[in-house]
Amino acid sequence: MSLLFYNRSFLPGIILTTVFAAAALISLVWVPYDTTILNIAEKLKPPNLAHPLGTDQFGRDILSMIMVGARTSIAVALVAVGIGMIAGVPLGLAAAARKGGLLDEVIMRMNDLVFAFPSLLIAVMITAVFGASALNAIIAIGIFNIPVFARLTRGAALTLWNREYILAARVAGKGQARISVEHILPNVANLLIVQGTIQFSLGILAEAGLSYVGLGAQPPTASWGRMLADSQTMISFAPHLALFPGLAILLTVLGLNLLGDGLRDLLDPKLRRART
Amino acid sequence: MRLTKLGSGLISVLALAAGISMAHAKSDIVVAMQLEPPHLDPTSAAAGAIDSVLYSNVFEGLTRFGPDGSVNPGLAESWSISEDGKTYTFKLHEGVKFHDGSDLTAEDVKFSLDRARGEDSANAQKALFAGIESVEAVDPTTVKVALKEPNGSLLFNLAWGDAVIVAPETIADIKSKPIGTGAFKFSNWVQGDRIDLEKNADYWGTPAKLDNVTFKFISDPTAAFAAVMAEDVNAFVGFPAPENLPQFEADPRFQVLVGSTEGETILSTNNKQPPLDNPKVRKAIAHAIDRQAIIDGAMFGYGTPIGTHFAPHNPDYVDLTGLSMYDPELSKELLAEAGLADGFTTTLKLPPPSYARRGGEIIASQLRAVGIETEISNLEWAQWLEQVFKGKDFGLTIVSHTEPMDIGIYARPDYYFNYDNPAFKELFEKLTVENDPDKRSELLKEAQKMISEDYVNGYLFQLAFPTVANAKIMGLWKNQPTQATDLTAVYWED
Amino acid sequence: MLRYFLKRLLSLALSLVAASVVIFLALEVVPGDPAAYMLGLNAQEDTLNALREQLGLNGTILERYLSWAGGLLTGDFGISYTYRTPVSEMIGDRLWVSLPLALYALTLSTLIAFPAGIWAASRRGSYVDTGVMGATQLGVAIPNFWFAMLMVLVFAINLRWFSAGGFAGWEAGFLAGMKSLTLPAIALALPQASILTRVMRSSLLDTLSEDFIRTARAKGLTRAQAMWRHALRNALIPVLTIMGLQFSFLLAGAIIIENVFYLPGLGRLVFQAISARDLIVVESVVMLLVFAVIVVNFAVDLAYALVDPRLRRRR
Amino acid sequence: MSLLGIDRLSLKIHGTPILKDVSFAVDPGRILGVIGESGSGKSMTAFSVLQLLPNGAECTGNISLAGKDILTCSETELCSIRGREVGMVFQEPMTALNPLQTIGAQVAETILVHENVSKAEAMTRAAKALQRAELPQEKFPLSRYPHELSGGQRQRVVIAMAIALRPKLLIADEPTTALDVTTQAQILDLLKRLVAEDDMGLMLISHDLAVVADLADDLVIMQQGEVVENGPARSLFGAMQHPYSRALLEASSHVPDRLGEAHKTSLLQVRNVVRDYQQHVHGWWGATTHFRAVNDVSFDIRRGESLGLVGESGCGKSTLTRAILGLEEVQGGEILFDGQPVFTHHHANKDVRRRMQVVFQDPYGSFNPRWRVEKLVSEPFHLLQTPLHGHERENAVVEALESVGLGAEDRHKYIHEFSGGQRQRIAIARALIIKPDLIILDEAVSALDVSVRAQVLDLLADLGDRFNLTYLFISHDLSVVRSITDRVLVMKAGEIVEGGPTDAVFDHPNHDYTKQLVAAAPVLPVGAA
Repeated sequence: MSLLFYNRSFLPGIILTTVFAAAALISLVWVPYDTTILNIAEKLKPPNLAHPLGTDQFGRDILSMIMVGARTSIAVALVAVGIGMIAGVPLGLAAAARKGGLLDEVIMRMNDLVFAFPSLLIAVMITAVFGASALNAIIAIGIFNIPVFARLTRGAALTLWNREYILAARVAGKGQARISVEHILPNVANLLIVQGTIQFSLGILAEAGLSYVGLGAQPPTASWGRMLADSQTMISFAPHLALFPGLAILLTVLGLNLLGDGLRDLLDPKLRRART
Repeated sequence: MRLTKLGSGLISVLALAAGISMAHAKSDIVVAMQLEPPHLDPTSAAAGAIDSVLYSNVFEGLTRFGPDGSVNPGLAESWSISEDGKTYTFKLHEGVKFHDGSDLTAEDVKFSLDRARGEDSANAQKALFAGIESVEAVDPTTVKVALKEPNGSLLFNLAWGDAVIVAPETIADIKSKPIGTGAFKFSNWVQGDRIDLEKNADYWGTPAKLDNVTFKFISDPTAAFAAVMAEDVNAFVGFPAPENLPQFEADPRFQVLVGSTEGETILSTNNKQPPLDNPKVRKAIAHAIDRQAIIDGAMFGYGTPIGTHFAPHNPDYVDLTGLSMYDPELSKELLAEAGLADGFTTTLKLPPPSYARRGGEIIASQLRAVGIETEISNLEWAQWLEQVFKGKDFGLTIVSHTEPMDIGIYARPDYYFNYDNPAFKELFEKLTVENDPDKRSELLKEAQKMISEDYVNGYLFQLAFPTVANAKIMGLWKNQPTQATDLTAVYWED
Repeated sequence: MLRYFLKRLLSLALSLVAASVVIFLALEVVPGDPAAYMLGLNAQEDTLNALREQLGLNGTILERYLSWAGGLLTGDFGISYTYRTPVSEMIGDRLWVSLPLALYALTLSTLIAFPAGIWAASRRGSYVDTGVMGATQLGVAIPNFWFAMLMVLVFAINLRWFSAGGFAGWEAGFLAGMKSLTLPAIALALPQASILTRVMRSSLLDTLSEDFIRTARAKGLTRAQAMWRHALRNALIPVLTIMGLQFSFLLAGAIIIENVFYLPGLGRLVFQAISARDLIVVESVVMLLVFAVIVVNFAVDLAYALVDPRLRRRR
Repeated sequence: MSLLGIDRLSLKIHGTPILKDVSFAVDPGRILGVIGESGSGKSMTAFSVLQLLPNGAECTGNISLAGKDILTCSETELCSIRGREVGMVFQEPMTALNPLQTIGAQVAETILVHENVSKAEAMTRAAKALQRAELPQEKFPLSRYPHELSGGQRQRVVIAMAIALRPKLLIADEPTTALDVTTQAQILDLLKRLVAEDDMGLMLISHDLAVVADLADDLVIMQQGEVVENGPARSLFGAMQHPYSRALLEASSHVPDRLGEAHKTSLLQVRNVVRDYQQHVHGWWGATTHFRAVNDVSFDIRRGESLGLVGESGCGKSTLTRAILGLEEVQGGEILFDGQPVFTHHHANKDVRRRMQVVFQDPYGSFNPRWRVEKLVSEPFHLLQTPLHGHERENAVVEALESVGLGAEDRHKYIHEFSGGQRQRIAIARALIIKPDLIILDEAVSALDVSVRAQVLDLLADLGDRFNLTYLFISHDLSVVRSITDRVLVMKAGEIVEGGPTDAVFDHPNHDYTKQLVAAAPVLPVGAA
């Protein structure tokens, strides 16, 4: 356990991540000011004692907005990662189990196809069809995550399929599906957790980007990307409007990336052995 | 250290290079606006952006709007109206030439008007020409327009950008190469960026004072602010971010003109969707809205409160804001009377402009205070047209009706807000055939009251039209009686 | 090699067909009538019908797909619903902004990433390494549109070194054109440069721990010689992959950045086209971007075969 | 004075002692064999000579090379020594060459780094060096890339690189461990010839006593970073002093005691088995090529006997194993276990399979690192129609562990808590748990150090007798096969070329290939033990 705290990436990573996750969770039950109530008279106040991060163009408390926005960002990115994992991991496992077969080929070609559409293009198309919403942002980011996890899982599973313990399991009469679940999955879990954090952070960036161009969460849902978009015209006379949501994105993504790096180091048995 | 030196050296070289290209002679101007025209034929699209670039600059009609909204002679130097009010005879200016060198004749006028009202016309304002029975070219400079019934607003209608005169031989390419009669000639269009015009040396009227005009299209409000601040553009008409206007006002480099428009910004309400079909509910909504908060919050103070669908600068305007004062308590009572003491939920669909998006958030918050929940969805214009305007699938929406004198839409029961009142229709039919100015004024006032008392829509404010320009530019229009950026009289002060 | 090339070409063609079907079908179900948008609030039904006929919106789905896809093959992308000009012309104009922008950003990112990555790897564990890696962590985490906003605030509004956006046009001179692309390219390049630096560093470190580096050192090569002569080229292989992927991210990322700087590129075109329901433009631009991604990845595959003799024979 | 003198060399890496007071010398024209099991510090000693040590390494003591004190040399001086005065050959020929450069360029680089000559001249000299390493230009032009060569050929390139400048000292770190036994013999011959031709000193590092015994003039035996035995090879083999070296020698030539009661009845019958692979060239629509891995193989295993199957890598041993285990379908012939086919209707015959088990080579890779021993060992229960539960299951696991010499408590541990030898015991316990008739040992002791290997072989012999097991013992190592099998089959390129009683086959081989194998196999000097 103490090892965790000597890792240069893990500690700052987990602290930043916890702070923003906590902010999101706390916002479910309490925020300093209700962000659904506008107070035009209080608009565009710079940071002060009552509003530590100031107020926005509608007089809402920016700290509260960032807390609620954290909820949106985290929810969108988390569900998108979930979609990617739930669909991608079984596909990757199946492709690896049937390496070189038709199933593998079909799965990988479909992956290639999705990979040809950068997530923003998927979002553009989905928005064109269904309109902009947080749900569509989730779907766009989620779809893009599927091949990421499928490829990662397949690649890692392929090397595992060459391990002798897989052969031992086959000698014990176990089928491909059972082996995939019992032997392969637990051994790729570390990789998936690490990649999951990375995709999580990418998801937060993507959500912010989509909301920024108006393809993401819609009002009154608070969203960091939209806060930035809204603040853009006021950046010259109310820079705090743009500064804090931008910093929130930066720090959350930074935290998750550091956490991912730290986890990779900590979960990698090779490195762990070298260190102990 | 070396790197920094090199970097700043490079930057100064770049700055120098760009500085040369940015230097404008005093006879050139770069005018920015938000929307780029989809094409350049004002007679076959609703897009106001086409008129914003071309109206009066490149294309002219028989009559034209002045900066104050008055209707003045255009290509027609004079006209006479028959006794029965059914025949108008226009006398065209002599020696008017199209930019391709051909002469403007009465045949061109007949062609233009016939094309606009024809069966297969793609004119967006076909209704303007509906009353025309026939058009006849009497001689090369005389045109006779016969009406089915007398129409008091024909001269007004003919001043619209949709009624400009075009030549039949240039119609095929008009969308990319507009050939008009105006003081400026079209020269170049870099799609997605700008349109260039140049002075028409052979103009029939007072020649333009500028040699070259560039219209630049900057849809993003931030970019707009930055472009003006950086003086990349000399003027921005219809500046999209009212929050930045105080900064420009405080800066001696700029002048800010806040003009009025024909844009009544309203909370359009679906009069057939329960519970909004109940006038009490609509009244409750009207009293739940704090107009000033919306003007302050969404428009940063720019905008005039309105209580009905009529432009406040119009002499016939009646201030009816008193009918819908901000009174949330009354609003709650009215809801209770309507059997909705616990409130209700409806949709609020918002098109892209910031007045709608920001206003929508504020209205949603104000309605929530009286117990009405709104589900906001932000729509692109095309979606808005599809869902709201055409599909009538909405509860509430916010939109600015920028057509001049458009109270007639309340007489159309199939119009998107589904207001079906026979009394109003009757009133409006009377108005259409009435030629007497006093009686017209009377009828208009009555119409304003009727829709206000029916609480058809929530009447919010008259859209302001801010123009930010270099302090030395003179002759810009302040108001927007129609969508136009008339640069024919604009010049640089020394 | 030829056989490998032909097979990759076939699979490329299949990917393109699949992508075109996906794009067409996805946008085919889009609600919204381009004709209604074009004619506006007061349009009448007969006018709308006339326009729809004119735009060729009345065929069956299959007919419309075949005519669209067939057109793509001959470089005929159709006629824009709203601009009424050939889509290929519009795209051609926009490409002269988007493509230089992507290349500019790619060049910047490479120019930053290669030295930084090599520097960090060669001083592994030192303050240089920590510093470079810390900087790349920030570079990866910073939302590039936010960074772009800050750059506009500082360099365009306050310092006025650059214009806040817009494109001067190549006819204004190469320097002027590049100048208008500089801030956008920096904003686009920053996260990519950070990623590439990290990839470069870790790939180089991986290669440096390979047996053949030890062999080279045993021959009498200094650490630096071993790195430049043996490690670098081997380390480039994964870097090449990432650069290929990045090109697509740069093209797509440009959609946002072009909007921040209001550059008349493909990204803005696609947004304008979406809001105008100009489906044929949306389809064509998305198809073009996807085409670029697929082709670049194909080119990267071929580049491998050139760099790596192992692939040359095995395939 | 010696060519290389190492005097009281100690090495610490990040403070952890690796070498302690290592002293020995190499003379010109002589071969010094350095022997040790894994972790003995033999490779680190070699790297100390070149000063190619990992970060954080600290050397004390003295290394003198032709009078120069290596430990006080600057990095520049070291660079000029490496490659010119000392050449080095490594264990892994597959990865020791830069895959992106031609072999010519890589050999020429040794010359270019040290001598100011033209590229063309360097290439000419590189060709000569390759020629000396027995890679003639006609067959192996300079323009070849490493991946176009086999492992043995690549090792020759590495050797050519090392001797291109005719260094005084050549260090070979396990140069043949990764190679087949016939290739190994050729490489060793090559090294011996080069030493004689150039009057080089050779420091030959190996874990295999037999490999070195043939070749070395002098021997150093290392254990845990210390030299435990040092002296001329000839006299040393007769008179080992240190208990460790004696044990090592004993273990290397260990023959376990077996009763070896073979019945007359056949347990497994392999009849004309053919196994083809389809190789996908690219994707599933690409053209496929067929590769025949096993071609018309027939043999019997009698109940209770221990049958050896020897052959070099790629000869089809493993494919045959998988076919026997019913993991893959054969394209021709049949495999009968106790009269029943192992594969029926495209599925493995479970009745048969639960009577066969297997032990694999890699003690690290054959266990799921995330499972406890209990679960690992009991995995074959999956084959039973009525798997054991609760106490019965636990008892079975304990019994299996105890029968391989492990404790009952070990069942709660994870696999990384065990040494290589212990893991192989667990693998055997896993094979035993469902009380099979036949156990296939696929290179089961090849990865183990000699002393551990001897213990495991004893265990196998003991278990075979106790449970009346039949073994199919697959290995490339002739001495191991000889020590534990009754009969042996020799396999080459998918076919069985020779078979018969083990001693008869090895003492009087008939087939050319068997002769070659037997001749190539390194053996300890007679009477060494």
